[in-house]
Amino acid sequence: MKLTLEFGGGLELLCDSKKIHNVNVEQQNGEDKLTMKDLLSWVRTNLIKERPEMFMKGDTVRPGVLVLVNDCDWELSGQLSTSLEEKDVVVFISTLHGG
Amino acid sequence: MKLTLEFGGGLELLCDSKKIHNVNVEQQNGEDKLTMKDLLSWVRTNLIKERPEMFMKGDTVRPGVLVLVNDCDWELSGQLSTSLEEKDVVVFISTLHGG
Amino acid sequence: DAAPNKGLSPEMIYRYSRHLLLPNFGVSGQENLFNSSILVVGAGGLGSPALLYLAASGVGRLGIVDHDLVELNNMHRQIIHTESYIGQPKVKSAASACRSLNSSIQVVRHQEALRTSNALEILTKYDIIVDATDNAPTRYLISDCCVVLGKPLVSGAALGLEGQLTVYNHNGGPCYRCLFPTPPPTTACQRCADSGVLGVVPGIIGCLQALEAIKIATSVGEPLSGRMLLFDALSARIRIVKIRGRSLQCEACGENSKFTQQQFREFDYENFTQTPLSVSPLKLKL
Amino acid sequence: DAAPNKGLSPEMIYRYSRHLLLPNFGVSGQENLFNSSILVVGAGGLGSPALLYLAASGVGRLGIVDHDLVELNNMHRQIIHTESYIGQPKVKSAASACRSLNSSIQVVRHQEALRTSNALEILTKYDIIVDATDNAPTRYLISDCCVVLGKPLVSGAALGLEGQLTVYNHNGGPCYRCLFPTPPPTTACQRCADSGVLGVVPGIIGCLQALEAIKIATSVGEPLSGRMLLFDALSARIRIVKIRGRSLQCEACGENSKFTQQQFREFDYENFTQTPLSVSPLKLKL
Ligand SMILES: [Zn+2]
Ligand SMILES: [Zn+2]
Repeated sequence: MKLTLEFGGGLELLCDSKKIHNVNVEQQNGEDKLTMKDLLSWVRTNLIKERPEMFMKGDTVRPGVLVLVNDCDWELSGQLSTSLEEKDVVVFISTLHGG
Repeated sequence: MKLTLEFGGGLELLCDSKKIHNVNVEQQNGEDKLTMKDLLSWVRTNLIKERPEMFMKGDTVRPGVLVLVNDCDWELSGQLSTSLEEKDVVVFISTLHGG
Repeated sequence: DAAPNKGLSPEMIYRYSRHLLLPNFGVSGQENLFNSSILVVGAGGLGSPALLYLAASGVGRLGIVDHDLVELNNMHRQIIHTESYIGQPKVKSAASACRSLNSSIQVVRHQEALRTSNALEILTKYDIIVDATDNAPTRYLISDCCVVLGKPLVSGAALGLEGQLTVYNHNGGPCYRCLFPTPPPTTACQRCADSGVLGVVPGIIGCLQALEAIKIATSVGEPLSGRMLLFDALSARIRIVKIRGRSLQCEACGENSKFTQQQFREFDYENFTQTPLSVSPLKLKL
Repeated sequence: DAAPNKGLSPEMIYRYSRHLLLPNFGVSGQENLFNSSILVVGAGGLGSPALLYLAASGVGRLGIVDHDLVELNNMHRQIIHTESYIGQPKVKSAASACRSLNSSIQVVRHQEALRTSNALEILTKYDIIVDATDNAPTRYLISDCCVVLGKPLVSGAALGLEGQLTVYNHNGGPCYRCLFPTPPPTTACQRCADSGVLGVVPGIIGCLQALEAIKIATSVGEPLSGRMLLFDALSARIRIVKIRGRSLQCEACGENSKFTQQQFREFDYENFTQTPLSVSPLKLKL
């Protein structure tokens, strides 16, 4: 499944300072469905190069990270259970405090 | 064909000061295809309430109006001959000079 | 506590004529602005343009909270301060700049750090709060205080080459805790002093904060509530995304929350976020 | 004609420390900025924040062109000017504000209206041009002059509750005439004086102009060339759209165009657009 993943607010530093990743994610166990839970584990394995604890805590993102699926907060689509479709855009962004 | 039309930069004043119009445009002559040329004539008949010369000149938009089909300048898709598809977003915006 | 309700003087009609001509704004917009009061917490990178534009636009009473002194290394982004104010309180410098732009409004100085002991008393005097601060505990403190007092909060942040903006606690929208119930690890809370910031990035976000505060004060347009603006200066890309609504489970604003003024006063924001609320003003070491 | 090439002094290292910390900017970004020269045409609503942020950021030589006087009815949006400068030249007021923010840069005053007779001579002294003017003929004049001289142009505009921004004539991208080969009818050219403008809208666009100029001066990031930003303050919506490339048929920059300095000097922009290049400064009638 082809997806566009974007990292921002400093999270890009965890994956070679690259903000936009066009990726092709293989579905797990030959299933058709890919959920955000599957994607998070794929990202952790394949994209996060350092300090994984700055990206995840337990089986979800760490506090202070917003997750957006097609410009929409994943809280509105079911968080970890959100189903992804071909060409979806998923943004991971760390909240900023500076001024 | 369902389209979203947006007017900006003062052009909204020509259509009841409403910027966003969700419209359903009937194809001409029973054809499947709808081009920007067809849409312009539809807009002129159905949406423009006053001063049509501020919107069109001849069979195209007047100088100083940018036309965007799905966030892309219509010069890149063939201007009047651009084919439209279901759910396309067409923006008409007048260039501003103020500061 | 609002500014005295009165119409526009002939001088004000001339000064604000470009606002009065706006069909969507007009005389009632300008009068609403003049009868409103807005508090900007932080006279730094975000507060500089926010304060200048709010003062210029004709907000009737404009409050400024800050405890810092102007430093030379602020000046690449904090355009409200001039070199002649280096070493003096930011509140004094910012208030003077606002008054020199617009002597017809009231500018109130709060030269102190915002803490649980003074926040209720200060914020209650204003209609709208602008969060232009630079650290996590103060952001939770301001949001909770706005929830307890029922005030809309225009929240901006900038770091590096990125900025973020939203409106909290307005028209049934979420508060800061609805989005971030658990504070981030302290290692994730970079500050401008550690990581740097391109000066004009908080400039852009601060201007947008002034705009949102003006929209709320005048009931003109759709405020950025339930939406968040994400700005990436490097690629010149801007996303406006839909965020969650008010959370029923929110400890501050949720349905069953009993977060009171008393609890707010006793809440330990430094312990909650494991971060100090403010560092004391640095001594200049030039 | 650039500012003298030299490294950063210890004072500059302290002043710009938040820039130097930025991985994408750093010492070379700051040095590039210090060795660059930027001209802002217009010290009004767009020019105010653009000039303040360019001065604060450390542009080595900053030029200002304007022939107008500061008026009270400018002050709702032109935050670079203070009440004490009412009736004085905007260039004088703006230059003084820039110097008080940053005494370590060179600020050059051009107290005159830009015309075909002086534009080549003025623009040629700068690396990057910022169009912060308010009328159609001047926008064509500046773009053509930038094409003839091969200078990048950061163009912003604001009116009512909307703003627009793009970079012309940069890296093979289009010029103003590529987009608008024929001038609009004069009835379509509203000015802020006729239609009004919410003060903070040019504030936001002017800040974004400063950002784009800084990105070009430092070769950091992707400038907004071949793209245009459309801002709607009322609904808090921002579009960044893809626009056409350089037009082969463009009369200014096209392949077969022979638009020379001589032709530029003789071109009648007022007749072309049926609009005067500038109105003389108004007398105050308070
Ligand atoms: Zn809440
Ligand atoms: Zn051209």
